[in-house]
Amino acid sequence: MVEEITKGKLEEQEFSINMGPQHPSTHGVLRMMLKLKGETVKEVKPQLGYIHRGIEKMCEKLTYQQIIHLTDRLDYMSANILNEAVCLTVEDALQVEVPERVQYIRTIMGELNRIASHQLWWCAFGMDLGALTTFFYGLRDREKILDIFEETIGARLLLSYNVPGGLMNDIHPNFQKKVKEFITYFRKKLPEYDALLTGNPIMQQRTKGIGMLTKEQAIAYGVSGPSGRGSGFSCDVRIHQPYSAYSKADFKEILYHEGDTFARYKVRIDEMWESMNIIEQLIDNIPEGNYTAKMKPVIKLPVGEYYTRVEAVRGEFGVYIVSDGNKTPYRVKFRSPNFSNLSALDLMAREQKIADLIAIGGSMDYVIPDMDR
Amino acid sequence: MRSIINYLKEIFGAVAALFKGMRVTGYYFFHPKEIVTQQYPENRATLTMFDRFKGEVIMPHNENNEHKCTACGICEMNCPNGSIEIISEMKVNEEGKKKKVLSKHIYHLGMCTFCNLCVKTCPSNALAMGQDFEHAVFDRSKLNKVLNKPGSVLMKGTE
Amino acid sequence: MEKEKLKEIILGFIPEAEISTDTQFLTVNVDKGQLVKLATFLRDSDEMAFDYLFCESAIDYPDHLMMVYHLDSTKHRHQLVVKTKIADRENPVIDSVCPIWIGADYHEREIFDLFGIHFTNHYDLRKIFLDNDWVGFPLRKDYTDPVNIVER
Amino acid sequence: MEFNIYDLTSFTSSFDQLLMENLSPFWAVAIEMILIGVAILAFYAVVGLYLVYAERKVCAFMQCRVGPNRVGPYGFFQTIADLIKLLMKELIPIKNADKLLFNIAPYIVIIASFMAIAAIPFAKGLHAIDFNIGIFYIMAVSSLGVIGILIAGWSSNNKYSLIGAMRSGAQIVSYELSVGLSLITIVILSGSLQLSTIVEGQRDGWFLFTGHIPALIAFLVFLVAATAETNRGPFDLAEAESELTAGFHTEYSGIKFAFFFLAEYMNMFIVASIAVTMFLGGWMPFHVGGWEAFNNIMDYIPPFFWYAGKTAFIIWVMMWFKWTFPRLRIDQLLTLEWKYLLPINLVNIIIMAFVVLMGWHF
Repeated sequence: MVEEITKGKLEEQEFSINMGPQHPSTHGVLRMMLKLKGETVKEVKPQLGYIHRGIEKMCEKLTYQQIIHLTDRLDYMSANILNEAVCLTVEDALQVEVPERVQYIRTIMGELNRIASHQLWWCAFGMDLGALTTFFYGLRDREKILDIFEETIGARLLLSYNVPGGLMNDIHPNFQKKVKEFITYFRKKLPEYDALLTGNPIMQQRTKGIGMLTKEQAIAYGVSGPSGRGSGFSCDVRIHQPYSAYSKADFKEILYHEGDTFARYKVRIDEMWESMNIIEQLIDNIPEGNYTAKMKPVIKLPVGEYYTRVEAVRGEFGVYIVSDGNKTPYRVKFRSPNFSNLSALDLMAREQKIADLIAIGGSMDYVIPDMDR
Repeated sequence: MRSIINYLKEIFGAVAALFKGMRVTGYYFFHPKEIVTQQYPENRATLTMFDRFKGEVIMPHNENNEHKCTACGICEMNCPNGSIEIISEMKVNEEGKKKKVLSKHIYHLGMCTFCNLCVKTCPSNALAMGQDFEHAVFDRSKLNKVLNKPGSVLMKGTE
Repeated sequence: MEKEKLKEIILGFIPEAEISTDTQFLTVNVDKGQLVKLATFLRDSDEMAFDYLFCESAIDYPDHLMMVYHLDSTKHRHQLVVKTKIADRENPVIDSVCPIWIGADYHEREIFDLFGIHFTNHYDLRKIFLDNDWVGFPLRKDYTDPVNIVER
Repeated sequence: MEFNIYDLTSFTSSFDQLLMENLSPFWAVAIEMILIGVAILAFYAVVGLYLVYAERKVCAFMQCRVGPNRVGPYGFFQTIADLIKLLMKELIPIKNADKLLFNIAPYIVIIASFMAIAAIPFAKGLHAIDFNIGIFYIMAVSSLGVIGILIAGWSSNNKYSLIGAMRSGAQIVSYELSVGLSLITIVILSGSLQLSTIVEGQRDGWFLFTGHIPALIAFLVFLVAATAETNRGPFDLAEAESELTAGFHTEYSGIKFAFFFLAEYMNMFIVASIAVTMFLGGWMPFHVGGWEAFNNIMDYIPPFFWYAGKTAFIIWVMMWFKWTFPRLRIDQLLTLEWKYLLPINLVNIIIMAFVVLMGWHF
């Protein structure tokens, strides 16, 4: 050994390290095999499958109404939007016209869900950077949304509120009042987020210029949602292919062109403002009417293939249903945004420090069940 | 010289921004009224869940110990997880007709995902969602519940 | 771009492609030998510019496997579905589109894992979800697992 | 101005004389050492435990929470319960770990912080050893702890631990410089390395105020560097929970972990004490020149309370840092030291030397 050192034979070596599946900042059971040289990350190999439940296989045995509750368990942070995606697919296939009231409520619920998810992302992102207080402020504000959900839907996280043709039940009489209260409350609290984290020079140094992803790379890797929009990839399905009541609201797509961690951060913060705008425009105009369209108790889709794209919180979510005319689908494929987003992690994290890898992972906002399905 | 000024500016800007963040946490430190923690086991008496809260599936009974379940099995069919089992028997009623009568409505709470489909699809509104959320037990078998109370019968007029 | 016009251009490039326009997206059925050729054309030609592969899936039919590629163009905002049949269910092999759309990487690994379709030219074809010693391909219709799958 | 009412010198010296008269010098010193050792040990345990409690309460209030409130009134005995739990926990032996180093590391860390406490003047006369190079001694001893951290990281046979330990090494080596230089600024002002002299020199005004701007800058730099040196707050890279799970003490359990934990809080206490002694007048009451009545009232508060109050304030500020800021990255940490704190410090020393030379301080 000593001779080797003195002769200079002992070269610097890369060493590999396992991050996860039990690690505080992999946000679940993601395992990353890292190759490090000192503190510098040379390679990231994500290993998936720790909560692979075979949801696509399970869906082949369930009726369309029953699939809904499984989509909750994909990206649990945007459960409502995922439910909506399946419902839209079924409604498209059957060519059912859902009442306008349903469309409005679905959109509002979806946007509330988006805010709630971004709040949790903000907490977790702060934690990833080491600012532990953010976690509690974010959760405190998220609680208000969860209370709104609980009052109307009865669940807080796994909502299962949409059913093919409409909604599980009508909104609670207090719903509109509470949503408006929440928006006035959160408009006051959101600047606090900026004061605590966004403006912090340590945070800015940690995120600016870190984890670069160009627009071309984002498109090639299929990185969509806020992560893609941070790179200037205009991929908001709500704008390009409006569904539900998004065409009735006036809002803009948040685009940042830097492509670094800070840009992705800013996109999400701005999206919270924009989501509040959408809700404010719609909340007073919910039309009267039925909360569900007339549907047969047994839903059989005509033979064919149906694809729906919606904008889930973390990116574009797609439902691909192949039907053979039975009451259960022949094949269901969920295009989950996180799965595609994860594939770009290796590209972004190379030649960065370990701490940056955590920041990048936080800014991509991974939800592991969504990847594993 | 300019670089020195920029250097100093940078430092003062950073310190000012840091202080802005400290003001937020400092504010909450001196305002204990902003505390949002719920003292859970202590506030049991005042803690009420929302009416629609999906805590568990229950079968409401009226004061005469009657329920509305006709043992049709639709909830069992609609449950995606197989958490409902219905055991029924054929009985002859007063009019001399043979009829399906519920003997046991077994509900596996441990398998339930609270998707609300059983409540929604029940043709006679026999099921409802209860607001109880304290389900922890020491033995898994205790999560298997029989929803109809012993001795209960079908409510008159329910088909 | 209109479906008809897209159809014309694709037929001009690969005359034997079957194209149906009455579906949600324009659907192109090509032979698996021509897939990479078509894909390269779709990505690189200025009129098509399909640079965003947003979904890649496989379907198991009783007598064949089907690969489905959902494409989007961020330039023209039109969509296209490319389908390829793999007749051999025992030993399915198809060319990878990973060199064309790098985002296909994980999707193809997933399909390799769950359908057993082998992709040539894929740079890192490993199982993604299941253990390395897992037997069978769970998303195929003939997959049986008496332990983990409970039929009702 | 006289404030002999709380002077403990006469008490301690008479006790010393009593022992000296009745016993041989060897035994007298031995008994004194044992008594002081026991006193410091008890003090250490109590302060360490209650700093943990204080931290948990402070962070809870900053985060809109209640904090520990189950064990005793306001959760006052929570940390004692925790200590009992840690004492009873299994010490997990690590496979392929270097047994000797692995076991010795927590002791090195905790001994280093013990030794530093001996030289801190808590009140007039309440001072275990009054070295003539007191500040130098504290600096030297308190930086020994990093050896323990390095050993812990190395011997754990865990890559996360190793990274954490190496980070800690780099960090403390650089920040030691800033701590030293900012203290030297005050040494220039006071003209002494002896802690009792330094405190005595602040009788008419704390150095933070008498030393003009250079003292203020030195104080701020010291605060930042001291936070870094204790591996706390935004500088907790050695532990870096979100990156390295727990850094250098990942593999430690039970009481060995408690040693690291306690040492961290005691180090915080020690640096706060140094800051108080050097900048805020130690146990000296707050005096305003000319306000006799006010000064007299201030004198009636015992010096130990002055000392404890000021230390608590500094500790609270450090906690405030920790619960507000995100963590720095290792290269930024070193940039902050070498590009910002060190040049500022060097310029500051020159300014201070000039101020003292010209006699511009109060």
